[in-house]
Amino acid sequence: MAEPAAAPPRPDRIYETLPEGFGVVAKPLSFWARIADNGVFRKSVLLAVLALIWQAYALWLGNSLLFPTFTETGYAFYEGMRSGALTEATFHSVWLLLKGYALGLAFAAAATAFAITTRVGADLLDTLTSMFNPLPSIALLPLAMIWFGLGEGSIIFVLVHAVLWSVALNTHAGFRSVSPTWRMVGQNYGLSSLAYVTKILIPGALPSILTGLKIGWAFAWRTLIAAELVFGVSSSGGGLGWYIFQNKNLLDIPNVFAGLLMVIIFGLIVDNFVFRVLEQRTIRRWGMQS
Amino acid sequence: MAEPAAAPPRPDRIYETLPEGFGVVAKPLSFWARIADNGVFRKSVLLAVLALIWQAYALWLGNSLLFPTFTETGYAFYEGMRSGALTEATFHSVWLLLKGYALGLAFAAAATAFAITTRVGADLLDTLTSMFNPLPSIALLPLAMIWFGLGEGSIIFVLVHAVLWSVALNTHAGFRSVSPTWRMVGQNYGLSSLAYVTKILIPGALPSILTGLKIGWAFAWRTLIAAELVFGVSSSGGGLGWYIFQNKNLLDIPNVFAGLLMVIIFGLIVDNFVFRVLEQRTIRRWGMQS
Amino acid sequence: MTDPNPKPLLAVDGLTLQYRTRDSIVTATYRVSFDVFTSDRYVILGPSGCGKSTLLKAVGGYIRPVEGSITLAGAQISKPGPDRVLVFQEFDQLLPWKTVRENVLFALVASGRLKGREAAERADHYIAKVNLTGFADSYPHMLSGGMKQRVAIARGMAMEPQILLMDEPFAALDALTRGKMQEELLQLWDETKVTLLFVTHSIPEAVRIGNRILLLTPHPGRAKAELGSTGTDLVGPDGLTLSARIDSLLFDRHPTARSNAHG
Amino acid sequence: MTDPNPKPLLAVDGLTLQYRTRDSIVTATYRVSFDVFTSDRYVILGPSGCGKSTLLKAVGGYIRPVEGSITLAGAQISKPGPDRVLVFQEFDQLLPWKTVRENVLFALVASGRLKGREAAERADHYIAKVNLTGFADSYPHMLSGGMKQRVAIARGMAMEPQILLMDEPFAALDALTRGKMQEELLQLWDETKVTLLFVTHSIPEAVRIGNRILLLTPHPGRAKAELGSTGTDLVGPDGLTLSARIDSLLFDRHPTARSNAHG
Amino acid sequence: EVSELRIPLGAGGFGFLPLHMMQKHKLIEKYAEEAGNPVTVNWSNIGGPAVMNDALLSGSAHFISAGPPAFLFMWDRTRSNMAVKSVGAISSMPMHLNARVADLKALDDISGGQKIAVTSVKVSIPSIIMQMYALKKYGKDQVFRFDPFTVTMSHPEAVITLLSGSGTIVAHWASAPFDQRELKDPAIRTIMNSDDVMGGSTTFTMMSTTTKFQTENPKVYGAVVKALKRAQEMIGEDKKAAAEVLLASMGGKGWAIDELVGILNDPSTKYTIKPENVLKYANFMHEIGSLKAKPAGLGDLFFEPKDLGGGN
Ligand SMILES: Nc1ncnc2c1ncn2[C@@H]1O[C@H](COP(=O)(O)OP(=O)(O)OP(=O)(O)O)[C@@H](O)[C@H]1O
Ligand SMILES: Nc1ncnc2c1ncn2[C@@H]1O[C@H](COP(=O)(O)OP(=O)(O)OP(=O)(O)O)[C@@H](O)[C@H]1O
Ligand SMILES: [Mg+2]
Ligand SMILES: [Mg+2]
Repeated sequence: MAEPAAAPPRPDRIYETLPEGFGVVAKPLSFWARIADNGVFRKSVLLAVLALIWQAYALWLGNSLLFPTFTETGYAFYEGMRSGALTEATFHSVWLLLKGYALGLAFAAAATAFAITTRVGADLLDTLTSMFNPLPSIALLPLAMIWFGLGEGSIIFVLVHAVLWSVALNTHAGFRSVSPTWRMVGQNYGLSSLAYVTKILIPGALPSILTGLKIGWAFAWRTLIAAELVFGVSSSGGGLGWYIFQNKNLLDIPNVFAGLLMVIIFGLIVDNFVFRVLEQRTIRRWGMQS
Repeated sequence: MAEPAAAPPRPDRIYETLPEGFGVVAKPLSFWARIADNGVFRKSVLLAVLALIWQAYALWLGNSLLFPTFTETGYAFYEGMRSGALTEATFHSVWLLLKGYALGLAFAAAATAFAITTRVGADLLDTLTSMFNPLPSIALLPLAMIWFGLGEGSIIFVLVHAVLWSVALNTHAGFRSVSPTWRMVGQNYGLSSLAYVTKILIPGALPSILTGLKIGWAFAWRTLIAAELVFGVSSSGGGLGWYIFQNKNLLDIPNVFAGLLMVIIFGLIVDNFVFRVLEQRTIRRWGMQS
Repeated sequence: MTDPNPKPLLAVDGLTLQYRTRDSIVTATYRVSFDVFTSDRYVILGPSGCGKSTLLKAVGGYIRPVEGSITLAGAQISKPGPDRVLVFQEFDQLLPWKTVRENVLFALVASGRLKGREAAERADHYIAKVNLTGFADSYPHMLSGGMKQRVAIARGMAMEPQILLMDEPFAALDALTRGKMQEELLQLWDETKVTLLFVTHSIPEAVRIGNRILLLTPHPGRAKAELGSTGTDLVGPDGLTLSARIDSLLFDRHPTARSNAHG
Repeated sequence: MTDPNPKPLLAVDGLTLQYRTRDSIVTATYRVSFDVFTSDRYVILGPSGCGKSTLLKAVGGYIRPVEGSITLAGAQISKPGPDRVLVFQEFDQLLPWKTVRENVLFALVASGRLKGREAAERADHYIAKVNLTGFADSYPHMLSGGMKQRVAIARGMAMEPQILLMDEPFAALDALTRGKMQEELLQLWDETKVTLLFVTHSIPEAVRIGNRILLLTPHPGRAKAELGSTGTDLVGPDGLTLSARIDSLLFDRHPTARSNAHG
Repeated sequence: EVSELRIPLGAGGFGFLPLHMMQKHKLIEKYAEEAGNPVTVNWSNIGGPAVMNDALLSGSAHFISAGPPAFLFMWDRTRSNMAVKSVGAISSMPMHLNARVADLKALDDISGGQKIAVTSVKVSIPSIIMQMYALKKYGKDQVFRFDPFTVTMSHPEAVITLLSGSGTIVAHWASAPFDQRELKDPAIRTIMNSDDVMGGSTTFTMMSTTTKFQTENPKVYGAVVKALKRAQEMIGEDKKAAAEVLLASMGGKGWAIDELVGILNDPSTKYTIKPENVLKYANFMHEIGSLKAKPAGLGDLFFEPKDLGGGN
């Protein structure tokens, strides 16, 4: 650096004519920069790369009983769609999933609303979450059997167990992290408890809540696949879990992977078309998440 | 309300002697208020009530093969501890759990650090999470078999799968919600990427990260119990999952519930002595969570 | 004027406020008493950290007194309510999930003040008063610091509450905007005779806005003096302007030594 | 003084800054040019929302210009760095997980300025300068708005960077504290001759702090004038004090009509 | 009496074929109607034996099907309350221990970290078989000699692992048709047969219910017994048709029909309601302490042993 010298004296300047015409055009981006800016394109490339890795690894492994190639799986997937067996199983599962998920969310909402308004509620939620969240579904088996018997009822019960705790945990933690100023603003208007929760806490905690919803959704899938095996399905036909289980019994591994591929595809769809849109319409737009 | 009237004129006042002695004693609280303020006491009452409900319901049900009473379970628990069988199984599981959890966290840390520093990383994490998070452990079976064979290696692999995504999801979402001002402050000092993540993003996102850790921990338990069955439990001895299944097969239901009780107790301990302390030392102390 | 001995609207009596943290207790104000009458423009003036915000939050019902009492129209204040609207000092007091207009509207509707077209009109009216009509549909994160504060001022004014509590509302504003806001506030008072409890750290502002000025000592805040003001910086019987008197009282320095430091 | 034609330390040339949101583009500053020389106390003055903070953030390296360039000692500014320390306008600029002392220390250590005992001494020195020694071990959420800003000022000063960027640092402070801070800042400058780029909305403050003052127009900010100042509000050749000239230039009103509105 | 009957189909495969026949030909509905108490039957697919037990105990299922050891545990544990007993056997067939490693010529050769896949350690048919074998050959204190070498694995999982030749699984106790599938691989041989240990044809699956249900629903119970018998007869009458039912129950693919018929034609595959060697299981399990009670005779284990044509 130069020696610190006193700044030079300068004459006063007054700009009489101000620049006008603010519509500055953005610096044009190069073709590649624009392509790279496109999320859909980037993700497609990623997915293609992942599929390639799968294919290469499976080929190298050469044990299609254990790990079929992507093309084999793709073909089984196509066949499953064509014959309708996979589609049907998927519909069945998704329908169950939505019911369980919705119910789980309703319970989570009730639990956190209760937790946020009363101290007993907070204690209860804390305690129940730390007790029940680590419990495997098998622990619920007897109660599920007594209360709902075999079939859908029990599966939904287990789904609720999967969704409830993670959503409640994230939501409650989110509520507690809501800026004190927003809380004070909310309280200033004499909102009812319900309005306070829905108008202040929920939007304020939305980043956390959305994460909870994502995790809950993923766990609902995981649980469903397992639960369909455990709790059985009516013999008229089952969901994806059953599809996977049965094909495994038949040692038809490409079909097993086709079922799993369906789970993956659903994950991608829900994440990119439901959660992402939700995020963009809310927390991104509000500047609450970068 | 009274008619709006102009305020009355008042003489100026100057207080020459100011009050001194700021050590105002707090208003004493009543005995009950103090008791009710004690979190440990409140939770103990809650737990006692829950145990009572359990006992009452089980007695009313009168089907101890399906749902034993709390006292039967307690006795089996005591016996299991005395004979050492339960303790041993618990140690086995906890040890495995810790390994899987630690590894899962390490991966989650690496993944989110990568995601936060590069755009490809963010895309990759997003995509992988939405793909793999919903996948049931059964999907990992073949790969686990190929890579780790039977036993611990595979179980740890599944544990990592259980922990990784939920922790990464929460952490990444937390990072993205870190106040822009804190980010700018961090960048101002020319921190290295690593220092930026550890010194700014992690503490800034700690409320979310802690939630992720809790969920990850709970899911690791759930998964462990299930995985011990799926991944080949050898009869040479196993963890809690093995203990539970073995007793279930033998229809020794109080022992099954004793195993589950152990899971619950561990959940309570970890939540109240690890996570709560962590929370109080960090985000509560810093005023980041109420 | 008609009532020779009126009851104060807000009576603060021997108020001690403390923050309890895990390691320590911080006393914010100590045995502060004052009365605010209906249609007062009551200004609280004191140095940084002396407990002005805490005092205002206690009147807002957010902080429980450790000692002393706060009564509004005879009733003890126990919780926040729309009869006392607070304009906070913090820049994040706007709800980020609502646009400027929605923020103002929400306050009106949620508190049951107004609804429908009336509420919308009132909101737009006050947004125009703070010169933000062009930004009515922007979200708060797209505004500058001063603009955020102006929205909060518009929101508080639009509520036209029984008593309006303002915590350094104009601190983030430039001279022109600040002057305009002060004029708007005084004009609003002329129209509605709303009772104001106004925290500021600026002596000229206190003199201009207030009809009563409470001076607080440095931390912990205690009442030092309560002075009347006519809105102009008149020379008093002691030969000093009001602001010079305030300055000497607040900073315990000799009136003539007063520098022109405050900007 | 010795160099007849020195190079500016910071050269801002035709700078246009914009925010792009999903629905719209907001131009914050438009074709602003100015030069800051080493050891300048350069003040940027303009009304609320005119783009002062945005300009400062661009110099800090946080915002990319849409048009024009910013060079520091001849090098294009591309990212934030510890050679340009920013004191932000926001109250949440302290890291809540660090105490007051740790916040200051962290800046020194993380940027590699100092470490160990030296860093600790420097931190304590500047915390004392802003009168917060008693709160050195408090966490930011336990401080008042003005106290938080003072910590940020201490942190910025302690860094003794090549150029110190300050965004309305004293806005939240009362007259006395403000005066003291201004004195401290000028004294620091006397000692270190640090180059200052200082944003304020207060004309008296600009006159007192700056040796050069840049006036910006209302939104979007364009350079209106650049004036010299000696630190005292002298009467110029046109018979007006500097602050009256600034007032008339900024607000386009006739100098005599100037009210005493700013507090 | 109940008008809706809930019966889980069991794990699937040859052992449960009569259940599929009953479902396909609506046999229970038919006989219940004849008995004057028409019922609808709700067949459901269930994965695991643990759920089956819970289903019966909770009243979610009226009849369940399982192997003799699982049934005997249930019988033993419920003697004092729900008194679960068996309706009759469903099938008799052997399980085969298939090994891949050349140096594993007999069970006794197993050593080190080598593992045998069984459906459930300690309590499944193969586990009991190996315990019996160990008792006979090595004496009472060596009963559990082979348990440490076993590992729990579902049949398909075990088949895949064994066929891939990876990992530590060197052998698998397989039932039909997994047994046959494994043997197609020339590297895999059968080294042991459960019937040899048991000393003859042995019951593989059996059906059970609670005493309460049996006494409260005599007509329905009778219809189920009749249907079971009829289903077993039908399998004998037309093996091809039975194989088709079986194939359909397994998703309609994976095996050639002739392959399945071949297995049905094997004399060791028997569909009879008559229990075979169940008492032997019970006595052994009592001897080693797995069962607390020792059944006095078939009457203790079965509701109406006379109907079953004796057995042992
Ligand atoms: N994140 C953003 N997104 C979009 N527009 C923004 C954003 N931040 C600021 N603006 C807009 O840019 C303009 C200048 O904002 P800036 O914060 O620079 O003003 P300022 O001069 O610092 O004002 P103040 O004195 O009130 O702090 C404003 O019109 C504002 O609406
Ligand atoms: N949440 C808190 N926990 C502990 N102490 C606090 C808390 N908030 C404020 N304080 C302390 O209370 C005192 C008064 O704070 P307050 O915010 O009321 O000051 P203020 O007069 O509004 O100052 P300023 O003009 O700087 O905003 C300060 O000493 C501060 O340290
Ligand atoms: Mg304050
Ligand atoms: Mg600004």
